[in-house]
Amino acid sequence: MSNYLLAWIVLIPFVSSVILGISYLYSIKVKKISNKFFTFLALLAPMSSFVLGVGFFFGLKNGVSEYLYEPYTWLGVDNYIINMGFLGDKLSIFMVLFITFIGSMIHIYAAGYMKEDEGYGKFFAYFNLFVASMLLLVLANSPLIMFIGWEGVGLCSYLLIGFYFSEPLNVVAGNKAFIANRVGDFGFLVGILFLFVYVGKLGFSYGALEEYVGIVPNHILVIIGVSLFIGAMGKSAQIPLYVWLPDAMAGPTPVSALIHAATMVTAGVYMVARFHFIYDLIPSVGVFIAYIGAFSALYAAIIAMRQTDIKKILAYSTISQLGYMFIAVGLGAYSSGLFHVFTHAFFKALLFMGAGAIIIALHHEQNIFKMGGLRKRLPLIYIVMLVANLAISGIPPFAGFFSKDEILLKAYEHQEYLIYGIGLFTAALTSYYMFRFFFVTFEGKNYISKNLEPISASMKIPLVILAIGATFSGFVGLPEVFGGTNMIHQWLSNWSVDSTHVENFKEIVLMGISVAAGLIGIAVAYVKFFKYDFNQDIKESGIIYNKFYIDELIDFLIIRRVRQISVFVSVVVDDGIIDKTVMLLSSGFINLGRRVGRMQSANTRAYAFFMLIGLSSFSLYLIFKLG
Amino acid sequence: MEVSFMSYILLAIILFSMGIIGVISRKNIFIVYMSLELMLNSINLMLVTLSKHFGNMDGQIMAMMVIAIAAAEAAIFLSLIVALYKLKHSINIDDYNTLKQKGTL
Amino acid sequence: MHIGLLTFIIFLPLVMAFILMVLPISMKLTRNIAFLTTIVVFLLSLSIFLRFRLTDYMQFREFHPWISTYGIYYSLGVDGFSMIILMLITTLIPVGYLFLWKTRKSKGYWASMLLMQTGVTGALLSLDLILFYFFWESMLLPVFMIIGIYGSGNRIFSTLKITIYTIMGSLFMLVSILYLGVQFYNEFGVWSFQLSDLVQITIMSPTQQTLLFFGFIIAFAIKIPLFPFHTWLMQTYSNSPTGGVFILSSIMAKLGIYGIVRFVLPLFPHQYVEFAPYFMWLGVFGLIYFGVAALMQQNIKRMFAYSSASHLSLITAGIFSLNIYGMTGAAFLIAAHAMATGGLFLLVGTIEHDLGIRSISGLGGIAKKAPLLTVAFALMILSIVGLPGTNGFVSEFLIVLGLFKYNNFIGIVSATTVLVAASFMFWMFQRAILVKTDNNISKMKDLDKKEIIGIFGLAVVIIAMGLYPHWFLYKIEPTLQHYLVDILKVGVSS
Amino acid sequence: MKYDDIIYLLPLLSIGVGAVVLMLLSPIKSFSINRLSWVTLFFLVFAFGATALNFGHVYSATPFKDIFSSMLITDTFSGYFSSIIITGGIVTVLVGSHYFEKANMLRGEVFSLLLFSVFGMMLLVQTTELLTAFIALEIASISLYSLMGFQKNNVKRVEGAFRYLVLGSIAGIMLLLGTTLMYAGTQSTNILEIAKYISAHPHANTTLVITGGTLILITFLFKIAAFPFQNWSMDAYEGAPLPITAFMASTFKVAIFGFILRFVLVDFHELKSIWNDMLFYIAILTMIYGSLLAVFQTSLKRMLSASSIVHTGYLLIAFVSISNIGESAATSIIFYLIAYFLSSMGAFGMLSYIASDDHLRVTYEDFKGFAHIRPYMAAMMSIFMLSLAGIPSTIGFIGKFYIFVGAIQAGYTVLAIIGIFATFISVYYYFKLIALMYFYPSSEMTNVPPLKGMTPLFIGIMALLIIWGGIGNTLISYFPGIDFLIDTARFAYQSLFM
Repeated sequence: MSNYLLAWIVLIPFVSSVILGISYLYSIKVKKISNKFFTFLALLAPMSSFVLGVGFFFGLKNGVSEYLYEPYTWLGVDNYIINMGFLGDKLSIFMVLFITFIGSMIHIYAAGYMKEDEGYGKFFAYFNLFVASMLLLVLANSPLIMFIGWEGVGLCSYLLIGFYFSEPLNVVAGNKAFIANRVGDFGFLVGILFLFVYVGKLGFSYGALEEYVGIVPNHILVIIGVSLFIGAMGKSAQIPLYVWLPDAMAGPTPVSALIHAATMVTAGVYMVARFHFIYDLIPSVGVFIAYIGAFSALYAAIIAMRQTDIKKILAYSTISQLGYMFIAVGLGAYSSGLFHVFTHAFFKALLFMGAGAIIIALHHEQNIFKMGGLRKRLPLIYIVMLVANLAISGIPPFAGFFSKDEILLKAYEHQEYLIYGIGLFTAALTSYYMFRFFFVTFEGKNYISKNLEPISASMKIPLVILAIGATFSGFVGLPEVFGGTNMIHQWLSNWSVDSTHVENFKEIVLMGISVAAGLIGIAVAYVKFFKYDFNQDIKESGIIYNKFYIDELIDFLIIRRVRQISVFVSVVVDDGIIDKTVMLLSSGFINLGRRVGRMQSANTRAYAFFMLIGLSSFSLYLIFKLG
Repeated sequence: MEVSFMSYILLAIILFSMGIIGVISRKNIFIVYMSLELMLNSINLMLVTLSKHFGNMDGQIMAMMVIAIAAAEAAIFLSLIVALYKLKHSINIDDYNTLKQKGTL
Repeated sequence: MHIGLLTFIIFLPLVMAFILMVLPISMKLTRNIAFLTTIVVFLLSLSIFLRFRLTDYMQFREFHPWISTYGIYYSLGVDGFSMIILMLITTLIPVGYLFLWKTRKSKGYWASMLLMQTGVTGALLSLDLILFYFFWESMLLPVFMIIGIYGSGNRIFSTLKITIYTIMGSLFMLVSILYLGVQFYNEFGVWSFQLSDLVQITIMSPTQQTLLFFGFIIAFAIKIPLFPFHTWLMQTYSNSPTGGVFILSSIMAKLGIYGIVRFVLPLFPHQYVEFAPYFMWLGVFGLIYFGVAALMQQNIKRMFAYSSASHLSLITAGIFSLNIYGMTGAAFLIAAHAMATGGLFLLVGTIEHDLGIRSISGLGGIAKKAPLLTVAFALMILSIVGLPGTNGFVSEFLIVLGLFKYNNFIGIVSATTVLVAASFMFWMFQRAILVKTDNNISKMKDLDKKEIIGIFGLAVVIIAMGLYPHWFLYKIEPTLQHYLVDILKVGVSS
Repeated sequence: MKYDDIIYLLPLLSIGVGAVVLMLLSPIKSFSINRLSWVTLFFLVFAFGATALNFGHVYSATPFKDIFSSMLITDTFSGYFSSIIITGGIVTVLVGSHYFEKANMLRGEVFSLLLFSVFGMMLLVQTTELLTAFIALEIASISLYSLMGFQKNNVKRVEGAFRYLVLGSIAGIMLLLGTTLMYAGTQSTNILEIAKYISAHPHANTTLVITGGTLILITFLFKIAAFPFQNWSMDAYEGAPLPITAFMASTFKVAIFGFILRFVLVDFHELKSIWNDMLFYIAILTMIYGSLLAVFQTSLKRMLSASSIVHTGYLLIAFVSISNIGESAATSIIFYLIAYFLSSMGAFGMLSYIASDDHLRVTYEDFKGFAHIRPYMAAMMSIFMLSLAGIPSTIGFIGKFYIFVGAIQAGYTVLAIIGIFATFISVYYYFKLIALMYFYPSSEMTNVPPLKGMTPLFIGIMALLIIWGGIGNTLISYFPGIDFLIDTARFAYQSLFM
């Protein structure tokens, strides 16, 4: 594979999105264009990128260390040169592969999901723009270029969340997402700038940074690490910047599947892995990250237990799963984290798409307690959702088991027993709330009489494919215990630190414990909800249900205050003080003039007297002058 | 008896001051006018004295010219006074305040 | 005696304006000819851009005696810094015309626009301080006319306010200029107001220099405007017609910055370096202050007024950051912000043209009626909030980097620029454009062909400058390096 | 050489003769107003031509030495000022004939009186002898008094004239007293001889001369309406009919300056620093007082009168700096005078032309939307306003430029700054008019005079001159530019010392 094709991986979706956008505007302004055209363009892009990605994959497999393509100097001031560059190493190609794969799946799914929507073309324009930005994010070879993609995905999520912009709520959610991301980006930018100031002049590609990062003083390095992680918090919805993700469910379901499950939210994890050469030098920050991850996982899981909106449940589960990934990368087990990213992409996309199918089938009903008994009526969905649930609950042999268990193992190996405990507990919670949702939806008694919307084939196919993926993708990282060779670790050998490895027996015990945790959760859910009938409806209140009132708190503490300050500044300070002063000066002068005007009294004698005063002052002056 | 040069000058100065004070203090326009004439004539006196002092006729000639000018001024002055009286029916100089500045505080 | 290209660029609009005013022709014809004139000027300046050599000294010099008794010369020239602004002006004005096309104004409007162009370009290109002052003042009159005649609201008051306010500033500058000239005379025995001569004055005490420095700064600070001198801005922007506010925001304000770099920097390098920190802080303060103030504005133009004030403060911080990054970023942000703000004001102008003047709460749901306008609007906003991939990001990044270079803390504070603009711009976008309300916007029309050409041409440039900034930057760098190394004597690569 | 002497005296003579002729012609009924105005114009133009004969080179001569015993001197300086004064006369006649016709107060005498005052002023700038100066001043003033009070039935006119007369004659008496003291001190009233005397004696023994000079200076300050002596001007200017106001405000001021410059430069060039401190404060006070007065006026006429006080202040700045930088300061005064003359003459003239038909348009408010009815007149008016405000591209700016540069050069930066401040204030009251003319929809206005005839043409020419004086440049095909104006002023100055 020749290097310049790297650029095309990004360019193809970008170009297609531009074409889509223009032709969409054309179709609404001038004459209608059929959806087939849009579908063709839209699906072409991620698939062809995927093909290219595969090509590079094999290239790397056959021993090419890395691909690098730098078409032009993006910005060159003084001795700070930044090239527009694309780096295809094992990590980025790994990301490219699953982004484009999952992306294509979701494209196919969306083609069915959105087919009635009049914004069809626009949707895919945004979608491909998103894919392009995401690919740029992972393929960039310097933080600044990465930042272009970084903000690009933020923008796309804004656009897609606010896709139905006529309703205020969606747009507000979009704004919330964008601003929260911006807060993160602020941190990210600060981090980049610090790096730039300290090592920028020696080159600003990852390679150069990795080479010279040593010259950065340690305390600065800590600042950099933390600020970069703040960026990750924003993108990957960790405490405290997670607030946007649940609201982001306002967007169409494929959006949630693509952005808020499979790809964008994992950007933070990728970023930390990408900057591993920094975090390796500052393990303390790593531990901090791990703790943030752990608490996010726990916190989100707790909230998810009481949610009734199907997509909200999934959203919180996403946050929780991302927490796991950050535990891993925080502890330096980047490959494990990325492994979880990989598996999670499958089952979470699957979950969302299944949920989407249910929502479509039930005429946009999202409250799980208004569903029930869907097992018989949507068998396919039932099966795939079962797979997905088992996967996320970490039941072997499904994908989630291997990755999650490996993360817990790493936590244990690092003697971070608290994190391990939290992880374990969260695992139990996870399986509980997932199966709560599962049982209620599929086994629940409140039979919905109204006939169901049929689900098109283009939605079913990707479901099946992903279900298979969710089942078997875990075996890619089969632990040595089971005689497997952990391919992920081999592939990402630069990003996998081999810490003190526990002996096999202990490892198996730990596995057993985590599986048990999962099973306990399922059992509880089974007891509570399997035979659940709904004479009394679920109580929708309580601190957990209201997400610990965090949104209200933010609104009260920050947003309102800022608005008050704004009014104060513009009304009191500007108009009240500054402008008033200016005006007073002028009017004061005019009034002074009016007073002085009295002297023009048209009284001849007064004038004469005035002259006399002048005369005498002159003579006095002369007397002094001449002595 | 011989009156000294300075005393003429002093007289002239006194007359001049009277003139000025008259212009400022008196309300009757005729008296104002007379005070002006008084000032002029005090200067004439001064000039004549000077010409006597220097022993040439320049001062006298100047005085002549001044008187001529004064006559011209007198003409215009009186005509204006007449016009003003017709309009204002007053010879109090303070009554002529049509042109007072408006809009003052 | 040869008359150079710059003279044509400056005076062609003036001549055309007089011809058009005198000839008894219709408004439409006047408009079309005026538009052609701007196109011609654009082509002329484009030829300059292409023939511009990559050096730091003045090019395309023109030099003729004007008032030889006092050594005042008609001397023009362009260097990297003024060239990018020249390109900016000559590119933006035709775009503006495309948008003002449908406004049913009288001939005088178009004539004033041409006059204004003459004033602006003249001020931009003149290297003699008196000549500069000459254009600097005379570019005010057309704006005075445009706002006063075609403005809205309490236009007369705000017109007088801006005029007197800015003239006050420029009179301070005049005193300083005259004082410099006299000092030069005292030292060298000949009169001259040439910039290149006045920089050689050595006999002035630091106190004098500081006073003169502020004499200049006040004039430019009012024009920009910097923090305490900004109150004219809001009223003027909200009352002035599209053309006027377009010119004011995207061109004249930038000339304030330009003036600082062109004149204050070489004339008072010591003071420039000495006071740079204060101005950096002032700029960053203004960035946040105006940004916060913009948040709750009800009138879109007023909000944009605050927003551009906020950005201009950032630019000011950039040019005072005493390193190449900040200055390059400032130069780049001048262009970027001019395009974005100009575009926004033009778009708002079309909305006003269709719906009349409304507050933000009176709009809404425009996106459905006018998707093209919405897309253009969004693009401009993205450039304003400095989204990577637009020119806004590159420039803001460079400025913040420059401030970082100076001091980490101020750098961090200034990095909030990524938050400030976004916080109110998107909110406004949501309320005014996207969300459907029950306001009657039936009269709203989408962009017509001319406007599409204009605004999307602008958009393409914005994106191009975002994706390949280097191509636009490398021509100005030598000049700025020259300012820093040769004039300010501050180390660059450190 | 008699022939040259006649040439030199020709302007003065022609004006004098013209005045007498017109006085004789005016009673004749068959001579219509129009014809009289043409005759007047003829004499004025003739005089102008006669003055123009000697343009372009520096000369200085005392014609008929034996007759006038060098009381009269004609040099470039006097030529310069005489041409300005004559131009003022021409504009006044042009504007006035139109104005008086409407105001039905036009008699032949008006022209005669006008010529007499022009004669007086020309004599004033040509004399080198103090008593002659006094007589010339009185000739000019008295004919002005009578012009002002010509409408006997209009109280404003008569009252204005009266007040001006009373105060003016006091001033005249000051001049006379000063002359007397000088005579007492030096036994002569001829400037040149007094100058000789001063340079011959130390300061201590010249107390009388200095006192006399001070008194003369006070007269001058009175006539140009400088601070403690300014009160009359508002009333006189408002009282007088507009053309006469224009004539007084611009032309008379020029003449006075012509005289006092000669007096100070030639006679007191060694002593003039004595008054500097006093004049310094007077200049400041004059500018500030004028600004304060002008800023709140509602009547345009009063505003212009007040602003003329401010312009006096500017001139005084240069007058102060004379003692440190003689030539350039004097030149700047001479230049500024013509700048101010053009601007204010144009403004007043235009005002009177507009206001002549119905005396409705006197305040700012009355000019709302004027531009939409008479665009070209509004444009001219704006040009005059801009020039008065000293906005670049008008001659007013160049004039201010010289004055302020001179002040700074002479070390009076404070004066320059205060002058700038006054300029800044003036922008307000000048631009207000422009704003009102342009920014309001056209209100219906009763019979605004059309834009045709000699008068607007001439005013238009003045407007063009103002622009040309502001940007005039040898670039434009070597057409004489600003440099030309400055050089003329400098020649005028140099001719004083020949």
